[in-house]
Amino acid sequence: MTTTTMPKTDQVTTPSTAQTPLPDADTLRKWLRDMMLIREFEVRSMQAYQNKLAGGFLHVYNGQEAVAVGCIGALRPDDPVITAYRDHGHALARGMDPKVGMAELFGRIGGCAKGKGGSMHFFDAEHHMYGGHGIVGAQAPLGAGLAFATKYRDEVMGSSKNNHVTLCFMGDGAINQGAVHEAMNLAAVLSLPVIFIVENNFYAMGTAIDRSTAAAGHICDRAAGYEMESAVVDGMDVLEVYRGMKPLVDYCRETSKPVFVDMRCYRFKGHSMSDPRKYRTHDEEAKWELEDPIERLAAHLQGAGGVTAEDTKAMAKTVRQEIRAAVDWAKQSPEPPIEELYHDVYVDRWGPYTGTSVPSFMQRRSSDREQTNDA
Amino acid sequence: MTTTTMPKTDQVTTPSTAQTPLPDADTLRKWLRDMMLIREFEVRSMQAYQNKLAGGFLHVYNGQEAVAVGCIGALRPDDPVITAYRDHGHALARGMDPKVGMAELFGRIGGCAKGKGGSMHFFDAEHHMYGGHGIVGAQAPLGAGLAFATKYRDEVMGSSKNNHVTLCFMGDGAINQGAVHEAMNLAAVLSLPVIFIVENNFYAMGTAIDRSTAAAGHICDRAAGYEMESAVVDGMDVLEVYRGMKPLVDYCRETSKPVFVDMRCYRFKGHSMSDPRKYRTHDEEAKWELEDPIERLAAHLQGAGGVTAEDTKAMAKTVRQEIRAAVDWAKQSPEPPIEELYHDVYVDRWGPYTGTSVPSFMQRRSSDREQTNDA
Amino acid sequence: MTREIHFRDALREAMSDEMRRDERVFLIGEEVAEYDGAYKVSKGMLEEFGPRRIIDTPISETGFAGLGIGAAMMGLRPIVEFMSWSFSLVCADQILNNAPKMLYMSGGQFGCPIVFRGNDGAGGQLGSTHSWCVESLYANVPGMKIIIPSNPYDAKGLLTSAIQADDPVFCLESERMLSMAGDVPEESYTIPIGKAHIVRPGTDCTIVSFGRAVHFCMEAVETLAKEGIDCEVIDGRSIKPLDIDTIVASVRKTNRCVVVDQSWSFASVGSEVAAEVHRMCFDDLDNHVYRVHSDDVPAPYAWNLEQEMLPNAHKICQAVRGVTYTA
Amino acid sequence: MTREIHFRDALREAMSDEMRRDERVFLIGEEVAEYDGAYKVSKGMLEEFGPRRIIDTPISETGFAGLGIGAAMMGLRPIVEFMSWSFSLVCADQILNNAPKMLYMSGGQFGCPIVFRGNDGAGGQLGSTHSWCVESLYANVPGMKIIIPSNPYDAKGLLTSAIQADDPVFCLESERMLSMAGDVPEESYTIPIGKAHIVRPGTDCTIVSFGRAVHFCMEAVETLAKEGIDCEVIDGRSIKPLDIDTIVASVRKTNRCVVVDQSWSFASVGSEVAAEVHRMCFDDLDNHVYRVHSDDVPAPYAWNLEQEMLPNAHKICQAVRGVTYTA
Ligand SMILES: Cc1ncc(C[n+]2csc(CCOP(=O)(O)OP(=O)(O)O)c2C)c(N)n1
Ligand SMILES: Cc1ncc(C[n+]2csc(CCOP(=O)(O)OP(=O)(O)O)c2C)c(N)n1
Ligand SMILES: [Mg+2]
Ligand SMILES: [Mg+2]
Repeated sequence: MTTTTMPKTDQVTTPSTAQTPLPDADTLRKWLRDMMLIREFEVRSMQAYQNKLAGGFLHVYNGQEAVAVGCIGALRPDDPVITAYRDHGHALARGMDPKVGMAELFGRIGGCAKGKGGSMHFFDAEHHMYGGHGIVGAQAPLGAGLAFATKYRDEVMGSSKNNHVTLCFMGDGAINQGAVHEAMNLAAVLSLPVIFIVENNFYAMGTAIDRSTAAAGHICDRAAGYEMESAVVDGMDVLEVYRGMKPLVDYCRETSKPVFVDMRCYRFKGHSMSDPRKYRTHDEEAKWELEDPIERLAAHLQGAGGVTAEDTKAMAKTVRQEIRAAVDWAKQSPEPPIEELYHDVYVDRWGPYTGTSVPSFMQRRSSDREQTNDA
Repeated sequence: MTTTTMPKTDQVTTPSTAQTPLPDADTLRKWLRDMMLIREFEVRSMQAYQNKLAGGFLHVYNGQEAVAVGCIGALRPDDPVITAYRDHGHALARGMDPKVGMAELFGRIGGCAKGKGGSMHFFDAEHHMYGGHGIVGAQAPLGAGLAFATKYRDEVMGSSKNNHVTLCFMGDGAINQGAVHEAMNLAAVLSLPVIFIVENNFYAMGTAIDRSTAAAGHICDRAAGYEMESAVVDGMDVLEVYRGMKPLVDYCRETSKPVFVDMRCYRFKGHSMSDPRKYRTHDEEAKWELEDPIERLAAHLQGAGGVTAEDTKAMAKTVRQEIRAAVDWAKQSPEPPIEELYHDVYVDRWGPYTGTSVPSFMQRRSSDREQTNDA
Repeated sequence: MTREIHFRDALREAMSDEMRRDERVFLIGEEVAEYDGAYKVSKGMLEEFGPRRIIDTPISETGFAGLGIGAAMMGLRPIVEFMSWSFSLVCADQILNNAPKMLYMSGGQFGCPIVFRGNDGAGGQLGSTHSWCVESLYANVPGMKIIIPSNPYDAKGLLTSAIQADDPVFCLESERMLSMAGDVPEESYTIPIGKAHIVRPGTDCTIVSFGRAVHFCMEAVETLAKEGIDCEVIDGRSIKPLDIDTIVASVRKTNRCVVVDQSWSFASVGSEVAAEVHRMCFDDLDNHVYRVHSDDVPAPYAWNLEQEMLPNAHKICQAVRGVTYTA
Repeated sequence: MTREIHFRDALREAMSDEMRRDERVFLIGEEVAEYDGAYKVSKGMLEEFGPRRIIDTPISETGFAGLGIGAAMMGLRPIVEFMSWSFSLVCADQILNNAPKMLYMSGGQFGCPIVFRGNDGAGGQLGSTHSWCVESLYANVPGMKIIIPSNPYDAKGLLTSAIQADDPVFCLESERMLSMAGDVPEESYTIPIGKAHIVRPGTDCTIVSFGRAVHFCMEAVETLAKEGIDCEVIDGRSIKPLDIDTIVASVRKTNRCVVVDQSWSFASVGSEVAAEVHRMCFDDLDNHVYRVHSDDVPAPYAWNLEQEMLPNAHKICQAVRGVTYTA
């Protein structure tokens, strides 16, 4: 199966990799911590799910941490990010407090969407995280719209030239949805500063990419149909992700042109919690586990960054504590009061609808934020 | 504007043009007659529309006759054809009686859909004409389905190896609809014998292709994203169309693989009857009118085919008579009786629904055809 | 200052006024810019506002509807024109799953102040793919509002409110009415969304209708008046919120109700009105609510069949005679 | 021979029986083949029928729904599985514009004998994009039929009828019921589409419901029986055609009616039932029809909110007490 092999180096077309300097050691350490945090968050999410603390569908990010961390690491803090339902990693990498993420999974009022969104719908306005979207491919036009809006504010509303870059993530399964193609063509025609990142983990649920996708080995050819720049990037190595993405982000920011990225990676766990993974072999999984992005960065830092194995262990411990604290916090967060049912349906109050309010975690942070509702 | 130029010869990538022999002189004469018939049909349609004999939207085919005639000329008579709303040419080329086409435009019971479909929805089961579809791009998945069905009948239902080829026509505007991309990917993945033919007349209503479409000059690149064979063909010359299409049809029939064709052509009239054509110059129109496909074939035949100018004139006259007769016939066809409102909603009879019946023109032709309804 | 203008001009004035007032407003859709709009609703707007705010698109409804929603999440106020609401089926997921639910799914963080607008209902003989009345299809979904103006004055006022609204609004226009003339103030004004309008007071029967069908009702009441039946005609103006209070108050007075809804009958706006009137006026009604709809068939092309299918004054008269026991 | 099997097995038996009987029948959808179905409805079918008749697809609902329709135009009899009807919004145009109207637009030439099926309604905490009840959204459209089985026996019989039908049929299943066990004959049988089933006879109040909500009704009538209220429960089985005759006959007997519809209330199947019952039983009703629906909000994720939103036995009891003036 062609789908299980890592991209060959000559396939990795990341422009000017050599020229991109890596960030300083502190940043790299932060990335390691972020990846560990995401992993730990997912491990505890799965536990919580099994303990029936969380419900619905749970899609974890184990194995793909380098993608969210490396891509978002190449951004400015106020660049918009949007993704599909496998969204915990992006939210955390974007800066979401794991407490409110966990509380969301538990369906509690302290959650990032007050418990109304759930695992598939992580939103965080303050951190420019535009969701968490459950319908495959449906976020692609939204991503084009975010990019449109940043450009519009620059050009029409006379804001200073912010030149924001929007990252729009999706799975490999999404590229066969019409919505994605319409978004890509629109982004090209309207020259929108958006990067479509396909987290190509070679499977959409139980379907290996070559069973569902023409030209599966080189999906960048689809971008060529829109005269769009593209690159294949090794998503299992956060340094490669950063070195691959940084020039693309810069290019996108400068030219306001869209980019497409075939980001090769692997999900270590099943599609969701009910998936027995019969469609792939243990050998394949074992081979990919050798590429664990966390271990790769840890090894790199131990080699070059002056980080000892003890440092790494200590970091892992802090992260475990932080996530344990998040779980405890989330457990103590109350269920949303029943009134929440009729909150946030409309901004306007009418009939049974009680207007809107910002989620409590954002109220805490910026208590001066304008509220349209006093609930 | 790049959109107004004819494809340069080196762009025309039709495979093995030289090797494809042209059909015999009788066939070529028939093509000339068919193209004349289509043109005359359209001229009288426009008149009828202006005289309020026809209503709704009317999209005429003037200028593109070589496409339908040449493409369908490369088919077997029982290969399925499906297209968009600019469908008169395909229906006539497929063998529809102009009488029933005209009656359809007039909304009469004698029409090819009993007057219930109208100009955009020409259907003719007997001639394997699967419509006439009004929603841009929506016929592309249907086309894939027709191809699927022909293959399924061959492979599963043990019919002899018919190896049908389905032609699925669409406008250049359609390639930005998600439906088309989903259909192309599916056709590639399931290996379906369908040829997607983009009648690239450079405009979708008032929008020149390069204003709406990335990679407008080389839309075959989109097919490359599905590892699909493709070709650019000069759609203003029926001989070129045939020579371009015949090897593709043969390839598709043999390999059961889909093909994509960028068929360059021009619509001589406005998008529909209400279009003032302000988006293009008279010069441009005049230049393209020099490429009139009917005149080109007539000239060819007068040069090589032993057809005199008188022959052509006589043919034009016969065609005019035939279409005039069609108009008269259509005028005399009655309006559909009010009971038709509740016919053909369901095959099953229930509530107000009165089952179905084949249109009268098909009853006449094959009176032994099974009827599910005696109305 | 009031003058007579066409329905399409009224729509344009609402959009242009709001675009002048609020930089966040822009218009996007097929042929809205260089072509001046497929139905000339946006005529001249490209010239005034330029190509950054009046934006032509490919034929990609999912793409540009979604683009609008994304832009609205970031605080812009897009107006998305569908050449016809019939074409909105290809982007149903964007307009029903994303626009009306974003606020809820994000726990109040990302609103969606967007207007989708375009032709709704039968044009002239457009056949079954092009004649959708989407009100009964879409009104089931919470999270958005639906307005359906029946005249130029309402068109300007309602659309202005829609553009100013913080929630998604679907504005259903009728191609058949775009050239209808009516008195419209030059200055900007709003008509509240969710308030019905009593077009004609009467005592014998309440007729509730929406959009273009209001005119069929007005035609019918002329005839009925001659027969001594004095009808009250209510133009709903909005479908969601439905102004049930105004309807109920009227029915409590007239004790009879006919609802005229241009869409198919099953699970429709008409069934909703009927169900709610029965619920709230159970002891007031002299007869059950009568409903006039399009026939439950795909829209035919043939002129005579299409006319027969659509609601008209004749059918309304019969319903009123039925409900008032004067048939 | 009857034995107890699960709802999902009943669905599979219907499909497999028909595939054995009729070569024209095939199954297409996401994960239906190698994965044995996302919810194991098609488990083992790939093995029996092979990859030409059990076909995995890309995540391209517009593509494969349209492919099915094209194949049906040519006389095949596709079964198209949507992993969830929630995902059918991305292909609304294919299933509403093409499938139900092809026969009409072609003047009777091209029918569309196709079945679309999949999970409908709330699963467990799937949030607002994944919890659609499409019945009230789609039932407005003429040209297709809609079935909504509430138990394994009905699932097999109704789906068999659907596959044999010459018209397009939407089959709405519930993920919450797939593991429900029930008595089902081994041999093939059909249940007519458009005929309701009186699940429990009673004298005091008619409760009309569909699909999963029928079980909430049965729970409620236990409680109500203890209070001395004897309810008749009607399982509609089909939504379109709606068996209004059976409903009306019952209401003429009980003089009270509650309709329990899991979808949102506005312009819903519930409003249709209410409107029609009022129309046909105006002189029989002791009270207006009461309706129980999901609350008119996007489906929340949180368990407590979702429970509160959905119809349940408690709400049904209250409605019945209300309609029988025993509240
Ligand atoms: C339109 C639509 N169809 C089907 C689904 C069900 N579904 C959810 S995730 C998924 C697989 C997606 O795979 P991929 O895009 O590769 O993302 P990954 O899970 O690998 O991150 C499917 C089929 C959906 N959510 N939306
Ligand atoms: C989904 C959809 N959106 C919009 C329309 C309105 N419309 C009809 S034809 C057309 C232009 C199509 O142009 P093209 O595909 O190039 O075909 P041509 O008219 O040139 O033959 C448009 C926008 C439609 N019918 N369907
Ligand atoms: Mg994947
Ligand atoms: Mg064109």
